[in-house]
Amino acid sequence: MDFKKLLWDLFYDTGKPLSQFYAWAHNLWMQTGLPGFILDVFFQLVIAVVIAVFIALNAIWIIYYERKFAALLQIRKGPNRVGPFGLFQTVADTVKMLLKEDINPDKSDILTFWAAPFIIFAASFGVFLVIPFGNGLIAGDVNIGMLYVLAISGLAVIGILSAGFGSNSKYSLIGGLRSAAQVISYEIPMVLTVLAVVMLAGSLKMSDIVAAQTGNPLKWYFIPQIVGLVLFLIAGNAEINRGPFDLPEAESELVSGFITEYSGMKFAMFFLAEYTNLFLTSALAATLFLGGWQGPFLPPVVWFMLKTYFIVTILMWARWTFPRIRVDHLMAFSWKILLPIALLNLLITAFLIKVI
Amino acid sequence: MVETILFYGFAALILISALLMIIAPNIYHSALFLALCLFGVAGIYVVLNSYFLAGIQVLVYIGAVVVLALFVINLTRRILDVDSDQHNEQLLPAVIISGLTAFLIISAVLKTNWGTMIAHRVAQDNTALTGRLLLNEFVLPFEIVSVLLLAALIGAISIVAGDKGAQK
Amino acid sequence: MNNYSNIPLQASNNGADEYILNMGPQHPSTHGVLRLVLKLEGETVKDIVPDLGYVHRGLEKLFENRAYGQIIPYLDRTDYLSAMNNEWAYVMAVEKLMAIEVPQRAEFMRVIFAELNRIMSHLLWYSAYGMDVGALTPLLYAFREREEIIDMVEAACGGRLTHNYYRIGGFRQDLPKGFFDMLKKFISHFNDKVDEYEALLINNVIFMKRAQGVGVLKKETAINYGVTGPNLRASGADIDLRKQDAYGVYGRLDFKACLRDNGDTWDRCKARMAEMRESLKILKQCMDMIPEGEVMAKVPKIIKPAAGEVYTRVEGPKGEVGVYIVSDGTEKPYRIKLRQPSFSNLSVIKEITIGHKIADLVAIMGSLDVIIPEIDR
Amino acid sequence: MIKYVSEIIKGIISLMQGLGVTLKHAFRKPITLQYPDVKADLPVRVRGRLVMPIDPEKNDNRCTACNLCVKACPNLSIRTEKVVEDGKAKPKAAKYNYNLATCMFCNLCVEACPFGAIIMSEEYELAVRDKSELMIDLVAEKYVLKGKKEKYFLTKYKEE
Repeated sequence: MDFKKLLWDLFYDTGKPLSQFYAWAHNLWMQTGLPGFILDVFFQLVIAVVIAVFIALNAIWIIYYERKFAALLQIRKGPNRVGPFGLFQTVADTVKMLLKEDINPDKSDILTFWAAPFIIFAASFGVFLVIPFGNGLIAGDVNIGMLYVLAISGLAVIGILSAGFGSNSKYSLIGGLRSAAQVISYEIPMVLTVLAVVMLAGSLKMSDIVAAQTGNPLKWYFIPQIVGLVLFLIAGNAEINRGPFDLPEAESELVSGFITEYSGMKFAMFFLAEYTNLFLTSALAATLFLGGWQGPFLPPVVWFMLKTYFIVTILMWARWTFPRIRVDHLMAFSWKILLPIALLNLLITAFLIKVI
Repeated sequence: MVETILFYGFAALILISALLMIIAPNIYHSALFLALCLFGVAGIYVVLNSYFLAGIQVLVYIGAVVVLALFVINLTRRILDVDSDQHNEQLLPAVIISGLTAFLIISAVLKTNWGTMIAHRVAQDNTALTGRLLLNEFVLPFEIVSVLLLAALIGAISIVAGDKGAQK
Repeated sequence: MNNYSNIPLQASNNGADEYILNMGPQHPSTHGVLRLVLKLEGETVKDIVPDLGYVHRGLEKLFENRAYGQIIPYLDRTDYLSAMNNEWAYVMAVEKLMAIEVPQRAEFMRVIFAELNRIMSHLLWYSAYGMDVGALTPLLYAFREREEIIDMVEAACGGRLTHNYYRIGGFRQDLPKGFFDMLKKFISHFNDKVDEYEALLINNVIFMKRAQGVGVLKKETAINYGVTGPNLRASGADIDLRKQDAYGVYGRLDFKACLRDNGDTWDRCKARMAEMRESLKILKQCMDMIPEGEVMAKVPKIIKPAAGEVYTRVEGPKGEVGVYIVSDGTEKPYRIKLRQPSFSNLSVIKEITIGHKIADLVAIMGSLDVIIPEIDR
Repeated sequence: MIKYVSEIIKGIISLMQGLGVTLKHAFRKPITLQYPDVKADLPVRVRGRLVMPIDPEKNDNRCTACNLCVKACPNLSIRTEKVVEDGKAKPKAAKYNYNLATCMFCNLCVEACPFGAIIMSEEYELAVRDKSELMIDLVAEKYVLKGKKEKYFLTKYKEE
């Protein structure tokens, strides 16, 4: 066994050695005579743990990154006290958050109040299943990849509504309702833009969508679908409730919207979910429009991360520049501007596919 | 083996959450349990290798229908007040209707030849097949349903708009 | 079970749509401790009652136990964003009462500091307003320029917010060395910065959509409620005390009152942006025209105005700052009444917010530029 | 239709302008001071807390406990105790109690002092853990001014 070859494979063709390893383990397991699914469950557990660790570390990094980036735009320095360049600032914040008292408001609906952060977190956690991080580095390459993403990420609405309902606070209630309305109405243009890409790729499967774009940057979908990319970024940004679409937690109007009453651990989960969603939206945009993990020279994982963080940066740039949109304009924007453009985009794409 | 375990697991989830949905004193909790129940149904679809259907189930039923229900509950919080009764007063019609429904379902269950049905389980993903069927064989029902939905949509809008006009 | 007993607001019991929301006293966008009790239907404001008095310190009563000279530092603490304008109004009143002639250099210095304060106040309004409408970055940009002004003012008087610089009869000290260099540097680049502010927030399409046609304050309503300052001028009333009263040396300076027509939120913002530019023009002229000489008139050590009463007013950044003094001939005033603009400006809120959304309420509140310690005093 | 499209385009242009402003600032230097490490260079007139510096010529403070500052203070933050030492014409302050808690840094006492005995120092980090520490006896403190403020003090505030 050539060690150098293995290393190369691990970086550039990650799926192959991993499946080889799985086959080897499976063989070994089968010799013991125990049922095979126990091994599968074990592997899935390992994958889940890996994803959970990745989410935590990534969220810590992305929060730090956002603070630094905001500081860059705002001609200040950002966190620079805890650790080198303030790198451990978020870690310290997290520790503080976890040690804080967990407050349940009086007359809150305990079941929904507790369930909400977990539903929201579970929704963003679930989407990670189908994100292709690299060549073959995808937890579950299901056939309905994109549909799965849309379906699971839509579950977060329930969490948001429950948070608004369970808190027994008017601010939370308004925030929750706003958010639900927002997520539902921006899902439509988002689905339509995704549909255009799916039509180009001819598959819902993530790996197929990536493969269809090939390693040639000129064939990536952001060229035929530049309008789609912009629409996806806008709608995606609205889906994850970040500025300028951060109405559900509009600080100056609703204090913090549906997270007003949350503290400590549960607040941390909301926070974690928010930044995970930011990463997810960017990762999806990178996968759908920027060729996913494909790219010359560098390992696929690196390419994927670079593209994702490029999109993350753009979203952050918008967040730290624009004022908040008003709630009725938000709806009007979705239905009157985004939806027609998305439909037009879809129509033109379909037409071009048939003609060319 | 695995399928069997998963099937019974999901079936138990569906039944328990359905039961909880009915007996939960809080209507919001009922809606949440409904979501859980529908999620279990989606799980059953996954066990049957019908991923597309499962995705649509989650997207439409949980992502839209249950959310709509939650939305309505949130907007009319007064039905959650302590003094408002969560139980239906129309006991007799309820018993008759649910009895009839139960009879229908049970008879359907008993009459179905389950042995042959299992053989029909789709071997793999059927997204493309569903699409092709919808736009070829079943294009007429599909279009009729869409027209129906459109009519409902326009009707809803006109009702709301009419209300506003009356207020002015 | 009604916690709003002192507030004449109640949700009607026969509809599930209306409810009462208690905005404040601790709320991010009430700019201090102001409590607004809102009657809402959905997100639409049906009725609104401001509840004042959370930072009431009884300043006017306090003044009755202070010598005339000791009152000045307290005035810094009403509208702390433009302390010099308040000081000026008061100092002018006492000077009028005692018929003190202020040296020319001091008059020009007064204009310079009043205008610097005006820019300072508008800059803080801009940054806080950015926060209100959800843009967080304008804060940092505006504070950069505000910091420059504060540094200038600090060099002159030693205080950053509570200046206590004006004295009855002139100034405590002359300008420090190098003050005009700082001022020149500031004037040279500030206009570009205002362009940046406008590009970043005021002319942004999202903001324009939120601000245009929202919270329209009609000219008549504004006058009836005693609204003054940029809020009034945005409604089209050509009232600028710097023009009308031409107090100090404003009569010798060339500037124009920044009028707008519609009186909506956006116009109020634009009026303030234009006012910053006008203030810059005034500063430029003052820098060229300021003579050398004394900064303090001959004033008796113990200030003892003759019995009588006087009312003076200046155009503060938020509107008319008036001081009414009744003197009984002793060392301490008999009564001082402060007329400060934020109170009247806030009182109009009910007229212009009903029927708008909560988000608009925040935008309108911000555009009125009220400051709570000034309301409560 | 044309209005619809032109509005969208106008909107996009205005958004781009905003993005341009922030992008431009991304390449500007931070304006912040790293406060506890780097401290701002304060102007000489800055009003920190009240101190009674030792005059190097007299090797003592200049206070005569004339109580003019006490009268000038709007908040009654100053209290003095007078003592007349044997063989000296001028009285001296035995105690000069300065209440930092009620002081509002208005500088009126400094202006009232005919001898220039008190001055507002550059200190602005005045937080203490115990309330009692806010009562300061300036005579007992033996304060020595340094730097810019010293010159300012010795020339009786005729700076520069």
